[in-house]
Amino acid sequence: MIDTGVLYGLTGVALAAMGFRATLLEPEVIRKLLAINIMGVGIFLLMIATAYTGPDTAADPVLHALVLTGIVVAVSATALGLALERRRRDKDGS
Amino acid sequence: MPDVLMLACVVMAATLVVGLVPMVRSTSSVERMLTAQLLGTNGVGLILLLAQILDMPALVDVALVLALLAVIAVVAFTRRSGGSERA
Amino acid sequence: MNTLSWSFLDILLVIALVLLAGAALRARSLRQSIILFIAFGLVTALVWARLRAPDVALAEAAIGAGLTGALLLTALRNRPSEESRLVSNNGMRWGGRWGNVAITVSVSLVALGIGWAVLYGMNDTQSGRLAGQVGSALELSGVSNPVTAVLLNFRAYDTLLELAVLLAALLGILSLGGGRATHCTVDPIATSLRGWLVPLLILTAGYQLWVGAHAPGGAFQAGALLAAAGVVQHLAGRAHAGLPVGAVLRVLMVSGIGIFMTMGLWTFLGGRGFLAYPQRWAGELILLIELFATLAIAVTLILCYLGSEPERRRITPAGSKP
Amino acid sequence: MEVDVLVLSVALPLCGALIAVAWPRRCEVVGMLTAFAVSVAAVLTLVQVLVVGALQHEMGGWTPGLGIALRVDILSAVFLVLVGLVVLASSVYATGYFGQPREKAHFWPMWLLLLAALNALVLSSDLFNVYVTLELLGLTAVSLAALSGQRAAIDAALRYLLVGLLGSMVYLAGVALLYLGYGTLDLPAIATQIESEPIAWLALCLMTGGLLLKTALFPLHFWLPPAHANAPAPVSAVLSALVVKAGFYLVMRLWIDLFPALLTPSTGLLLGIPGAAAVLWGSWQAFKAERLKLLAAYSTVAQLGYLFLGLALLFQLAPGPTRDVLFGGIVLMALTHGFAKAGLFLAAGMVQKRSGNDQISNLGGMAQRMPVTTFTIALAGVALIGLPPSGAFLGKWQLLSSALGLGQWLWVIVVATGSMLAAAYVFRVLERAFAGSSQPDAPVAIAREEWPALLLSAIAAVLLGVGSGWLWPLLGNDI
Repeated sequence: MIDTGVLYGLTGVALAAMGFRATLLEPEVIRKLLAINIMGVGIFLLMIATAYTGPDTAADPVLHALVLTGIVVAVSATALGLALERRRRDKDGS
Repeated sequence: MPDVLMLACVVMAATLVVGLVPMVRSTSSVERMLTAQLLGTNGVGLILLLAQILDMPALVDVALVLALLAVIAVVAFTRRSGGSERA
Repeated sequence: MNTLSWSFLDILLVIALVLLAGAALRARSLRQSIILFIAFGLVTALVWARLRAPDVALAEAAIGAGLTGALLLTALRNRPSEESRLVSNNGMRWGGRWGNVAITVSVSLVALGIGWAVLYGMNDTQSGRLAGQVGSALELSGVSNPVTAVLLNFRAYDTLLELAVLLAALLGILSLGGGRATHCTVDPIATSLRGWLVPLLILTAGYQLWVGAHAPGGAFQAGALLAAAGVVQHLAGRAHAGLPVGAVLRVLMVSGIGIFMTMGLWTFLGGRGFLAYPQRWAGELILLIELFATLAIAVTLILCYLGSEPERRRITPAGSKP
Repeated sequence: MEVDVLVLSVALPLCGALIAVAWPRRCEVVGMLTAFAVSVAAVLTLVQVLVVGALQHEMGGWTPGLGIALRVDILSAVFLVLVGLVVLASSVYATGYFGQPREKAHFWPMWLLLLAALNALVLSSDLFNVYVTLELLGLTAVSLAALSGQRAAIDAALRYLLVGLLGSMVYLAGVALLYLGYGTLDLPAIATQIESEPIAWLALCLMTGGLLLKTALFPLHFWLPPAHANAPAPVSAVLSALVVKAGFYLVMRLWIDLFPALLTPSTGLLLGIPGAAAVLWGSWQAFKAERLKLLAAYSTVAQLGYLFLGLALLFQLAPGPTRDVLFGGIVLMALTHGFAKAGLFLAAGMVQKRSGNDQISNLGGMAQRMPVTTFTIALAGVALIGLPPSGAFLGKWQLLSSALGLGQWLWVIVVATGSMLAAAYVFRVLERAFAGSSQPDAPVAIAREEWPALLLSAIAAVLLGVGSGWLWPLLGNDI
């Protein structure tokens, strides 16, 4: 059988790689932000998969807490990025 | 009994993946948004099943929050594409 | 039978994740990208639930499926037409044609390397040890939900800095100016929803805050729900989104870090060390901190959405020109 | 009652930031008081470390691992003092630079948060906590860089944000791998377990790569010049002097304290070769720059190169007195550059403000109009070139003697070329400044803005060189 932790961990790595590549190559700023978020989800997935110990046992709460912190940080950064992008467009428009 | 739930879970996940196909391929935004909402409902159901199978009542809260907040995305979406915005 | 079903479920979820991520990065228009990203957030929440991370699932449901979606969708406001083709922003494309190939190849190689390490590392994972420490120290923490114990007691310093990050982003956004706080059109759907959705959101937020001490939930999830209530208010034509103005608002913005610092300095000057709560009161103090953190997070997220501070005078919403 | 002053380095600026947000009308006073108090706390921390040795404060009273510990040794204490003094001087300067209440209300809270982030980063010894401080640092730095609101500044800030986010995400991936492999986040606890295995190697690559992106090591420097050159002057000063150096500090910490088990003499070349390229490329670009602030920004790219080049040599030396002396030299160079570059950016800000732009071709007659500023630029130039008696002279001397001792001539050529180019770009500015002007003006003197810059440059060019004797043995004992 497939080991759940490994499966999700590898998926996390794949998502992170997709996000990283797109962040570099994507020309559009909002999509760059999406890509960074996807990369973040990939890394979080790796962490949560590490925490997972089986369907009947409690997972590692430290990693869960770290991911929660990471999610807040990611939202903050995304909001700032969107505001900068909006300001940039305002400048262009005027 | 858990086996039945588990089976239901897999079936719902399968419909979720099948539902993705029109979502990824369709060209109209409205259609995509509607499919996304359908996925939302599907997801809420899936989480409720998981709550039973994993014996984690906390997941019911997740389903509640998901259901409540999915509304906001729809409102935000319709607002932007409905043509009411001329600012 | 059961393990087989789990494997099926896992594979289906993984397919959904990768498919949506790829589609979101590839979709022809930005709007489609964003919708696909919202769906991606939803599946992510499912995955967190499946991996027994209910606290994370709650946060993802509130943020990924709700607020980030609203933030991103409203960011499209200034785009010319709905299905507009992507405009390439000059200067933001890094690497040329060969850069493209080189980056793809090197990223794939690194990813393969990491994947290999994960494959072998996951089997003899060491992560249990810290979880064991949390388990044995849990009863000293004042709460019984281990994730809350880590966030607000063992690693409270991280959470303090995290609130600072949120504040920093908000200050940055406010300093840029020109948000959408001042102009605001009434949305009929939002107006009809407001009557029941807002109270329900506030109620759920209160519940999450309270339940966080012994079950999944807590300040951040509650704050995100309150913020969602604010966003609905704004969509329904309330320019203030239910926020106070002026000094009260500014105090609310910093109240989360403020209570943390008060607590920290109090224990520090009392000779106990920074943020070392007296054990007898730990539960109550954590709830107090969470209460203010919830308010601060909610206010901050709403302001991030609005993009500027609401002004003192009332703006008449309906049909008026922005 | 024993008070651990190191906590104050983080707590004071955070408190200051809160008060500045809540009470915008008094934010400048709050900001100045906080900056002063933080400098005092930094100096006290250094004194305490000198007296009793390395200190540790366990946050919340939990053992490190379960909880988070702040640690300070002589290296971090020295960086704390650098941060404190540069920020204090720039704060004094900023009181004159920002005129409108609106500007002030936006500037001071973010400025204090940036200070908190820098100190928290220097003191942290928990790998995930470092990630949070990196993000705090990144977001405050981006917001401050965009403060002028001009199109170029917004563009540069956006790119800065994206690069910074990418860097910290890559770093976080490394942290996730280390936790997977070793089950803890406490730096010393991991250091004792680490051995040469794939997971450790990958973590090393990811964490270093992410940090190098944030430190703008060549060829990852592309975002730095526009961001630093378009920010308000006090912000540029701190970005160039401290924020990129925070990344360097972390790389140094990781390579020396966390991953020594992995490092072979040749591993250092991974840092050294880009470092050498940065020295040459950055210096050349600085020489060609049309604007004073752009010159200063490219010079930062080059100066960072020396530091990484130094690290490459460091890892080739066996532990012992030679290595300790070189380590001292690297730290001394980092400090010198910090003070000198801050002084130079502040001076450039004054030039820009007085004459409306900072084109180097327009500098004619500056020596008569702004004698103090010209002197500041000259002193900073002395430190950037590495002439005696600056701290950089001693640092470069150690670099050269180590390279010669190892018989590696290539590094010597790089350092010599870089220094010659530095001399060329500094003299290009000074030559314009002393050239006559068509309209001789009366000298202007604004003490509030001129003296902080002069002081910073003087520290770099004179004090660090003359007074470095005591620093050396202390730093040596540390590693």
